[in-house]
Amino acid sequence: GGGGGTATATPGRTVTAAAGGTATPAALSGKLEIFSWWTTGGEAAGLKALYDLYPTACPGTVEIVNATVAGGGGANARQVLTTRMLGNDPPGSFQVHMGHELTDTWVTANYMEPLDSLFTQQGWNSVFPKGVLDIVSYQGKPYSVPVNIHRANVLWYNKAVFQANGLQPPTTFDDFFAAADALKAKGITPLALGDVDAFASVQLMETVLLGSLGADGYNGLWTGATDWNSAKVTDALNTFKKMLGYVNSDHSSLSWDQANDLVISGKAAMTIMGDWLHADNKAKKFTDSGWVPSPGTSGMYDALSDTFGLPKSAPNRDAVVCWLKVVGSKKGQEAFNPLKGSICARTDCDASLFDDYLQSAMNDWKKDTIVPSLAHGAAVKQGWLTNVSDAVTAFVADKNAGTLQSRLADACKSATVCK
Amino acid sequence: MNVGIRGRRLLRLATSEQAAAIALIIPSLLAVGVFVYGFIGWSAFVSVSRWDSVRPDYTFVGLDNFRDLFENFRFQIDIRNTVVFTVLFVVACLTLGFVLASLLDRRIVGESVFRSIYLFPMAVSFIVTGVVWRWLLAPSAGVNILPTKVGLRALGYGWYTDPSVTYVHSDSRLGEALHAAGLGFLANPNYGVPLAMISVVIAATWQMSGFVMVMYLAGLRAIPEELREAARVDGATETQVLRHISLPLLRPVTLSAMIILGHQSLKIFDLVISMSRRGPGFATDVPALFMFETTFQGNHFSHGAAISIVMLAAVSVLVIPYLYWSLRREARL
Amino acid sequence: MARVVYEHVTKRFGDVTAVNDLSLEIEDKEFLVLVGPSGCGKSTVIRLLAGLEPLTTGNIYIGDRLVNDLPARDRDIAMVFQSYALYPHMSVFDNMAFGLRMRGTPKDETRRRVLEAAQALEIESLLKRRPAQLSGGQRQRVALGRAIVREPLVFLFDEPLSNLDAKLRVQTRAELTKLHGRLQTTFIYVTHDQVEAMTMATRIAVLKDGLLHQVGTPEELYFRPDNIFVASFIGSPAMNFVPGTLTGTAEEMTLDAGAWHIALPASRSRQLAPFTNSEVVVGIRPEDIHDPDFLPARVRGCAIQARVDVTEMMGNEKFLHLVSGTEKVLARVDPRTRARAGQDIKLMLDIDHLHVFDPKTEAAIAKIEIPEELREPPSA
Amino acid sequence: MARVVYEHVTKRFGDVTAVNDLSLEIEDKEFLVLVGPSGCGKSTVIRLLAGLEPLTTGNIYIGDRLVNDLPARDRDIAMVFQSYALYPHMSVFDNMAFGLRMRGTPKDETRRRVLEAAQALEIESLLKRRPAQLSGGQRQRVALGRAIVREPLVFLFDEPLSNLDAKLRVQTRAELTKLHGRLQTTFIYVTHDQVEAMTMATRIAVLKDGLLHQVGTPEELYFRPDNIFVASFIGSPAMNFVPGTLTGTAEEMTLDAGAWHIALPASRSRQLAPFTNSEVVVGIRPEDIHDPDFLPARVRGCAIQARVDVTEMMGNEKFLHLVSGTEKVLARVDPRTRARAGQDIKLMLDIDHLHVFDPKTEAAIAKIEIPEELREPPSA
Amino acid sequence: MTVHWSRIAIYAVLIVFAALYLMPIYVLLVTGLKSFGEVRLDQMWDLPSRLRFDSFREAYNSLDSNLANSFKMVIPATLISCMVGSINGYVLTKWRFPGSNVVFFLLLYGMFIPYQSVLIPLVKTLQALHVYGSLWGLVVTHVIYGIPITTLIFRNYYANVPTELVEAAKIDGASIFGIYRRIVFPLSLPGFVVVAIWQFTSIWNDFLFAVTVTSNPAIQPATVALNNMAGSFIVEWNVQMAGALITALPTLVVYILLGRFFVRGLMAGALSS
Ligand SMILES: Nc1ncnc2c1ncn2[C@@H]1O[C@H](COP(=O)(O)OP(=O)(O)OP(=O)(O)O)[C@@H](O)[C@H]1O
Ligand SMILES: Nc1ncnc2c1ncn2[C@@H]1O[C@H](COP(=O)(O)OP(=O)(O)OP(=O)(O)O)[C@@H](O)[C@H]1O
Ligand SMILES: [Mg+2]
Ligand SMILES: [Mg+2]
Repeated sequence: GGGGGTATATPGRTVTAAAGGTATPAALSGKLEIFSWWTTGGEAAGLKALYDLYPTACPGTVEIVNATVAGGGGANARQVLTTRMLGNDPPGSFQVHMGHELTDTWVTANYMEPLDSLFTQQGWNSVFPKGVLDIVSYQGKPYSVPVNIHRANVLWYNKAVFQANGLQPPTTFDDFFAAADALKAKGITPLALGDVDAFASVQLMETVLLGSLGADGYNGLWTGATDWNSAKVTDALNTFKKMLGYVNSDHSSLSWDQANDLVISGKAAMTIMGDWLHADNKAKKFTDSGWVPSPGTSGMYDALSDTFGLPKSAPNRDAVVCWLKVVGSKKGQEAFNPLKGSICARTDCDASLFDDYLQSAMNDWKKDTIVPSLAHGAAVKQGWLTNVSDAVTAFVADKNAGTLQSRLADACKSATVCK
Repeated sequence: MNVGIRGRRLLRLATSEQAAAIALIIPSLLAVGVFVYGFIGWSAFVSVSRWDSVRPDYTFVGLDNFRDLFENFRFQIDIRNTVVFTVLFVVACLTLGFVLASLLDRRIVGESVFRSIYLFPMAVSFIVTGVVWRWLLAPSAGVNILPTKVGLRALGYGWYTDPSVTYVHSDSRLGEALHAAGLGFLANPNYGVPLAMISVVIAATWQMSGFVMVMYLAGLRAIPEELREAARVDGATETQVLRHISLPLLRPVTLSAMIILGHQSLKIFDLVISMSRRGPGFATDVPALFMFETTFQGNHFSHGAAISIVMLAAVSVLVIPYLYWSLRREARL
Repeated sequence: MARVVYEHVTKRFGDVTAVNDLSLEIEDKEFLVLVGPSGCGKSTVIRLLAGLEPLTTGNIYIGDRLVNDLPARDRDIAMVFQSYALYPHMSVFDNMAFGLRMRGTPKDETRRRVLEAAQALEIESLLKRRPAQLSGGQRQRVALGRAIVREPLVFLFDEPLSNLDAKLRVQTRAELTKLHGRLQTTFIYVTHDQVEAMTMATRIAVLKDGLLHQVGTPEELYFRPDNIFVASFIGSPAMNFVPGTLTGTAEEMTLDAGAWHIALPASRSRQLAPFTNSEVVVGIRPEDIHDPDFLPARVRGCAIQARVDVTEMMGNEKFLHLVSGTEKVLARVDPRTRARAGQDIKLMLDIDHLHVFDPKTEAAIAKIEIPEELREPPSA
Repeated sequence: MARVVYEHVTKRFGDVTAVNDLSLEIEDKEFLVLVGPSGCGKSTVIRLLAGLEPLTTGNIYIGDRLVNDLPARDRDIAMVFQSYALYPHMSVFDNMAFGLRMRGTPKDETRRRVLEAAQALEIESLLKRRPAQLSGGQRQRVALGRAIVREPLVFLFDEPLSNLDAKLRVQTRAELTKLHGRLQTTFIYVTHDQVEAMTMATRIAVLKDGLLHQVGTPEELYFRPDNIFVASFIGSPAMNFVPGTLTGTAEEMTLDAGAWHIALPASRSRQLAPFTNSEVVVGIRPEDIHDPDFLPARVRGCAIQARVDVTEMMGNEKFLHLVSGTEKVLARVDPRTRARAGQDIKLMLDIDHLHVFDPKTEAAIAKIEIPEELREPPSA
Repeated sequence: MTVHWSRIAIYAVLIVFAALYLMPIYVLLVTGLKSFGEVRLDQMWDLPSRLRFDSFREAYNSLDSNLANSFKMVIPATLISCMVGSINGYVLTKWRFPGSNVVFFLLLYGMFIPYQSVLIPLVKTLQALHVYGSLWGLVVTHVIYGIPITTLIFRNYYANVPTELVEAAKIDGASIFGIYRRIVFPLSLPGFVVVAIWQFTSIWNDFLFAVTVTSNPAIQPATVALNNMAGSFIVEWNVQMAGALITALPTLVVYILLGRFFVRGLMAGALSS
């Protein structure tokens, strides 16, 4: 039989290593496996920059194994990670989104070591914003080290197209629809969407929910404080529905970056996407891009963050702990983020290292209300997210807002948050 | 069961060379026993448990997971999709494979070249197939713009992005007839054909029809030429020969091909993942993908296991009668 | 209802010439049997007629119609294959009805004709079965039936009996002969079994390596073969051949063949005189070598010596495998013979049945007469 | 060098009893031929001996050794298969050497024995070829050679000649007989062809439906068959059977069979007297029905009337397919007969060769004598 | 010779279909030869402005060690698969025992399980066998999940090898192993070709097991590396397509070289039950 039931056993080989607790500055050796889905472009370059820092920060002969699995927006990676964790073969450290993707999946299931002593030792409790510390913590203890922050609620537009049509970037839904109608009349696709990966439409809905309900209302959705069946949610979903009336017809065949191509080429005017799109623009040498918070979300920062944690039975624990130090360090974050196209999770990074967009994001990061992203696992646990994502996928095709609302309400119920 | 008699028979065998024969096959049996039946058992076990996070939880919950599953709208769509895909894919492959084989069987110059061309897609992985056809059937590119190369208007097909489902509408003539016949429930998108699926069928057919063609070709070559000659002397035209002689005699090949294709289509995963994913409104979603996401994205392990058990049951319904039939037929010969 | 004419017909498969310049006229209502060893082109000859292979050169006529380019389905012939080629997925009835259906015969008539044929062949009770459920003999009848219902111009048979056991073969042979008498249609029948040829044919055509060697009645071929090949092919067990020399003159020729020294009687001497002092090949059929104790009265014998190598009892006759000098010779004698393996014995050759051939051309140089009793009136 | 004994041997395949309680002793150096129709269990009998099938019940001995559980490779037998079963990927030499190699025979000796056997079979020139490059007859010889080199205790043959053409078959038959004489080993030979059985066997065993029907010398089976099946199976063309009634007493019995009314001579009347007023089946071989014009001197004939249906000329004899009353009867007469198809003629039955059977048990109730001339001394 | 229109029509149909079947390869090739800037969906049919093999070079550079890994895994896995299937087929046809049909059925049924559902127990089992995370783990996995199809093919193939050969060898004194080694194995070439092609292709193309069993990029097979060339960020389609072609090359070569034998093997009975 396929013997389960032994998954909780802690393999003996890690016991001695665990005795070290906080790092003893002995020379490190062996292999250190870092698991992520960063395989190409800026993110791979950023990761490599972190690897390059490692030997100086952690003297020894550690060989870093760059275990990456791309594809499906991290879906493949998640499968491999899950299989390995369940098989008691965790990597040294792995990339995981802050929030429920970390806590509900791994922490509550008792797979992770708390990092409170490391945070204290490194003084990180003061350099990370409170909002972030809250999101990476479970029952008061932090469980992973955030390396970057992305913002999900950004509306990107083609400046030339807007100028040519005498339009202003919209900040409210009314502005948005007015502009959209104008563009549509000109034969320009108002809003580019590429949701071959379901997260894109979920993320679009999340920005609409945020813009309609406000930060508190939005946060309440994930705690049960906001009623999914309320009229406000109905309104928000209808807005979402209306918005979908302005997207390109082939959206389900495109990835988000292919959707961005439409904006770059001027066939479409806007797209609502996370700020990793900025790096895509840079790579495609598109400079005529403007950005504003998505409609109704000014002053709100819909955040997601990639973090690294310490699995309980991680091999070569000392090397992993040192890796986490690199990840959380100012040097590390300053090396990583400009390449990756994200801002530091730390608040003390040198702004001059970053480009104009990122600098503006850093500003917002300091003053805005931070809310967790739904689509990227920060707001809810994965089971819930899957149900939401299924409901949205169906909605994008059938446009039945009523069904969507009841399914979203059901999803909340089956996650045992709502009654 | 008469285990005693069996056991004694086996004991007697053990004295002969048969023992060596059985010993030779035991490693395979053990391996399959663990890797197939053990794992199926494990899945079955999980499918009736409460395991709903990454931490195993084997609390028995009966058939709750299955009930949840059959109430799940996505699973209902998936069942429809699988049926549609299987039917279209099998029919397309069989038709195309047979047509190509019967053409190639007519003493064609360059037969081996044609044969290689039709067969080679099988060498390509489903993933690559998916990527290429995702391009070829992209609404704003690929096949749609091919006519523009000769000065015609571009086609407007949505291919795999088309969310529409063709089904019998309740207010149509046929729909009313169905209602009248008490089959009104059939006039529902749940019993329709998602158009996007056709694109996936095209890609899959591209990949597998060559293989079917080769099977048919081998089958045609195995039909004694004399039968066809007899039919010709009897006054049959070439088409009649094909229709009345070759086709009926290829039934075993057809059945084998149907099983191979059928089980592939029930398990289809890579192609959909790399081509259209779940498609617009799950128009190209399939159970394997649903199971994969449920298990590894949603961490609903018990639900995932339940899906795989249902899939396995569906395959078994298809396959066990076939295996039984072919083993029986063999015994008769 | 049809004469069949082959006019300088040649068929090549790549380098192989399967049929070589064949000219042959087959009269209406004839039962022509094509014989020859395996691979000689027999099947090809009738397959050309059936339209299953295209001609390389030459012409074929059925009746008065040139059929060179006519597809098989329009030639109005029926063919019985060696393997029977029954459609395995159809019932016996459907097998027999297939040809009629393809020709759009009305249902009623199809039914009537199939039933009629089935009755004639005594296979009515099998009509619902599949070929796999039939015995060899039954299959053979169904194949026959399938041909008969069509009422074609010409029937072609490609070794239809070779898959039957000995007993059935004897029986079916007689039935085919009767069938031919009843249907009054042209039969062209291929076999490599000379017994079938001898027993059924009105005329036999002997083929070898694509070449027609002789055409004639069974008696002509048996008693007056044109050459060594025909002589050896017709008759079973086969004729013995011994190389020898002719000497002497006119009335008094002598034949020296190995250990044999044969003084020829006047009648044969006269016939062979022109070849005196030539090398020849002597042919003698096993049934023309007799045990002196059981010499039939009509036979003019000539004594030879031989050693018995093996004897084979056949019930009503006995085969003696003999060694005479360096030659191996088979004799077919009265079963009561006292000859035993290992003995040296005396045997009598039937001097009127000695065949003489030219060793180079292999052609007969002296044919014997067909015994008077066997010369049947032409339309017996 | 080995006797073979079957002791109450039964073999079942599921529901089918292929061999039914067979007891049979085969003496050392015998040439035993097993005959019977297809599916009667002949092959199974020798496959049991070869160890290719396990027994269901009973015992088999080779020499004095009980071999029931001995694997095939330890039984020291050789077998020639109908399909020859030559290893297609090995040269002729390797085919022949395989058995010796498997038994670890030294290289030199293997080579010597293969060459010897090849020489004896005249296939030395083929040793390097693959089976696919051989003709049917050559393959047959190689299969034989493969058996011979092994010098086994017993040779088994499963229809080894059935894939050869008629001419080769006659020739190989004689060679097998000689081979048996030379090797002085036990031969067990399976065939469904009674001619092979008659010509080669020292004894014949007739099987039907898994049951042994009769064992005896060829003459015994031909002249004194135990029952209708053996009578019909041995001899070709097969014996004619006509149902009839015996009447009369002691010296003056009469046999009424269909249109025949036969007064039996005293010798036979005495023999049949106990069965007066019984239904019987009369058997008469085709060669025992004569044209009165060519009646051999030794034959005591008895006249009957019949209509000639079909005649078949066989060269040195003629088959007459007759209808006498309602019975179909075949006669094998002198070729000079004047009988023609359609005529009513008179024929003579050899009254000393009438076989009489019980219609219920099918057993012979009056056997005829083997003609004195054919009774060979036991060790001829 | 007269021109037969029907023959011309047949060739026309065959050629049209050939073109359709080659269309995707054309796209792969053309895109692979383009530069990144030229790769646009709406220009996919156009030929590259000039021939450049940069993408191929780049793809090859990032794939070469993985291609080697693939070979290191596929070749032993295919060979072992062939042997296992061959032995199973041999036993199940030539040494049948009571229940051998049931055994065959049990082996065959494994073909039908959805592999996604066995990943978790698979990893645990491979760990217990101490082959998890290595190419040998993949070899073991592929060999075992290949047992159904290889056994099926060989069983069908051997059903057409005359049993008399085996019997003759038995009588000639060969043992079960001797018969296999000297008689059956040398006659198995067509079966081996079919199985080898089948297994080579499916093992080579496998992604799911590869990514699950091997996590160290140094030992991952090419399919995983190819997948990793498409990050979550920008997809360089030209390189991606070039990589896809390079990755597909070995299987294409196998098909083109052995395609003839494949058909012959199928005709010899493999896969026709
Ligand atoms: N389709 C073909 N292609 C190539 N060669 C052929 C073909 N058909 C027949 N032949 C060759 O033509 C010659 C005559 O063949 P054919 O079948 O007519 O002989 P046959 O007398 O009927 O022999 P058999 O008694 O074996 O049936 C042979 O050498 C054969 O190999
Ligand atoms: N392996 C088997 N499984 C089942 N039945 C078998 C098997 N072998 C033989 N039989 C059956 O046993 C009976 C005897 O078969 P066997 O092969 O001995 O006959 P045979 O006399 O050799 O026939 P033939 O002349 O056709 O070779 C037949 O009814 C046959 O169907
Ligand atoms: Mg022929
Ligand atoms: Mg047999």
